[in-house]
Amino acid sequence: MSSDHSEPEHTGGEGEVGPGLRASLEAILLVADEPVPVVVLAQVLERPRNEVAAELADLAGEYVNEGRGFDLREVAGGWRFYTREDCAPLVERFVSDGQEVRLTQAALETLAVVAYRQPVSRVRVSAVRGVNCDSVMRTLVLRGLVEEAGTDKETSAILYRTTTYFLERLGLASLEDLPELAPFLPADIEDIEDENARA
Amino acid sequence: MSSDHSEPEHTGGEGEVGPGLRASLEAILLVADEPVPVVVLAQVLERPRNEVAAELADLAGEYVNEGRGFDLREVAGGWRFYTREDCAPLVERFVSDGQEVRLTQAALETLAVVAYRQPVSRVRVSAVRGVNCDSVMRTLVLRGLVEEAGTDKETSAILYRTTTYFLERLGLASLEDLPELAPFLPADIEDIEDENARA
Amino acid sequence: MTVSVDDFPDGTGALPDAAVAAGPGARETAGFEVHLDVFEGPFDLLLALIAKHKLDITEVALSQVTDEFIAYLSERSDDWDLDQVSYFLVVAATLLDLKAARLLPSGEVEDEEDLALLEARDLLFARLLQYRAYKEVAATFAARMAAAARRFPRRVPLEPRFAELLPEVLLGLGPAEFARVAALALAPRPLPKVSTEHIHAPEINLKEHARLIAARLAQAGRASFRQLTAGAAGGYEIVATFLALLELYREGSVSFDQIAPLSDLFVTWTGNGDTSSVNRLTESDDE
Repeated sequence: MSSDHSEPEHTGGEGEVGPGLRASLEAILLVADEPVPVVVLAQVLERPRNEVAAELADLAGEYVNEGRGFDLREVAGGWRFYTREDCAPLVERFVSDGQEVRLTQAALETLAVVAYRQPVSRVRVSAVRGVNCDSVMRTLVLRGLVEEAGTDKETSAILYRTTTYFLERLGLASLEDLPELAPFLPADIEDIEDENARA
Repeated sequence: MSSDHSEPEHTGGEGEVGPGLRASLEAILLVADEPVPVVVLAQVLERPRNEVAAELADLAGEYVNEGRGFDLREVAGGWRFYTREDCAPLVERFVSDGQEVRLTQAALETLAVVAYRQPVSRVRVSAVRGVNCDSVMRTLVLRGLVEEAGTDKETSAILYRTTTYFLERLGLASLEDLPELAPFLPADIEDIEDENARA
Repeated sequence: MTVSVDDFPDGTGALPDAAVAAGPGARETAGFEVHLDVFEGPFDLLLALIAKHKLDITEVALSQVTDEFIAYLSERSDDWDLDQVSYFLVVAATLLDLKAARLLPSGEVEDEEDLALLEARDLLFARLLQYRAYKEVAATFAARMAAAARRFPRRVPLEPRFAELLPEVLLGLGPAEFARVAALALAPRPLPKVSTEHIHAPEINLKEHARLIAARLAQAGRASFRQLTAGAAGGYEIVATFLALLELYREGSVSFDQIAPLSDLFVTWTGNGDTSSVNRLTESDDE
């Protein structure tokens, strides 16, 4: 997609052709959960690498000049948003002041499936639960309850397992101490529904 | 604690008193993984709530005016960074997570009844919809849109309510922002439902 | 008198409420129009008119509406909209109840039973309206979700220097409860089933019912509709029988004959169809 021909799918009627390079970079980096290499950004945006690199450097400088609370830094071969250094004490206070986080039912179920089926891919967990679990899995990783455990040899999907922190939170010494499932498995599906209703 | 005395934990030695309110808000919201209520921000920053709220609104307006790729929005009771709407096609290309699955008509209707009648039992929701909603309700719980909220004192049926994630999915600041139910709904509908629920 | 959409200049002006009521439902039933003596237009508008007392339910030939709906679906045998079908079934069953209540003498209330019937009728009205209100708002939910999905929230792991400061996660349950959650999550889920359980009738499985009817006919060779529906548990089962027969007819598995209008309708098994579309009738949207 080159930016110089008109693109009918964009709505802006004032000669706009969608978000500019700068806004596009900001949007992508906002959701990136690890440093993004220039080459990846150039691919997604279909722009030359040097143009993207120059724009990133410009943006980073702009944030510093404007005294923003975040800046863009190139770390480990990629670009990422970081909090500004002198905001660190406030950020620390914010992070440590947070209240204990209670997991949602959806997160708890996903965690349970991972615990008893590990190592397991997101696709399999989603299949077991019948709903997409990508965002819940991400939360569990963020909370340190679940971590990546290599990739599946056949599908090369990322596998997940529970962490030692998970065991701590459940008060268990090791995974072997997880209770057997058998006594909790209902005889048939009707019973499951009933238990759901009672639970 | 008032904000006019000097705060020793700030590092800047050149007569600076640390980052301003604006930069502090940006830094904190950058690390937040869920909407942050104004009251929490006010606490961490030790500033009056209305001052924080005004600054957030200013900041949000500024991002829009500058045509940034992100903006600040108040959703589900708090503030959070979001990508700008017209960057969606690019961000979708970049984000690897599966897209949120569209809900079926049955699920949407059940969700609507729960949203307006919460906390509410499955029997009552079924009565409104005229069809059994057990499996749909389970799907909504699995998707994290609905959660259990105790039991009815009289019937001891499980009650359900919508979650914060529901507000996020709808882009609502709070339940009060739910659209009005159709005005032609008869006034005595509550009684009808009660009769249904008891039947 | 025939009411039709064309009678209202822009389809909305003359009947704002009805038009509003027709709005969201029209999303699924957009294509389905009924052509009756008393009304021609979208199915949803028909409902709105009945709800607003602009049209008398007793004048609406529900069997004809059902006929048209089956024909409408048959034209689209490749892209069934199951939501639309279940919506139609729910509404049709409600209308049937409503009509039954209406057809009973209601001039004088003689005993408790009559009174109960009258109340039931009002209840049905209110329920229909209420259901439509939620249906309407459900459509705005879908729109809002679609709009909100175009914005992505920031949700990334903390910079390592802050990560260890995170507060504890509260699991809020012990190992045994955790195992119970796992057992429930890992147990095979019940197969999705079509939500045919109308509030007034015990649940009826359309597929099973269609097979049952086919089996009965195959054995008996010929039976009247009256015989086939004798002992039906409720209006809903009669509707199910009717739907099953129409589907069998479409496949060429049965033929109909009727000596005179309003006399018994006889069904004869011709048995040369396959039952694949009866099977299709019954797949579920209940997920």
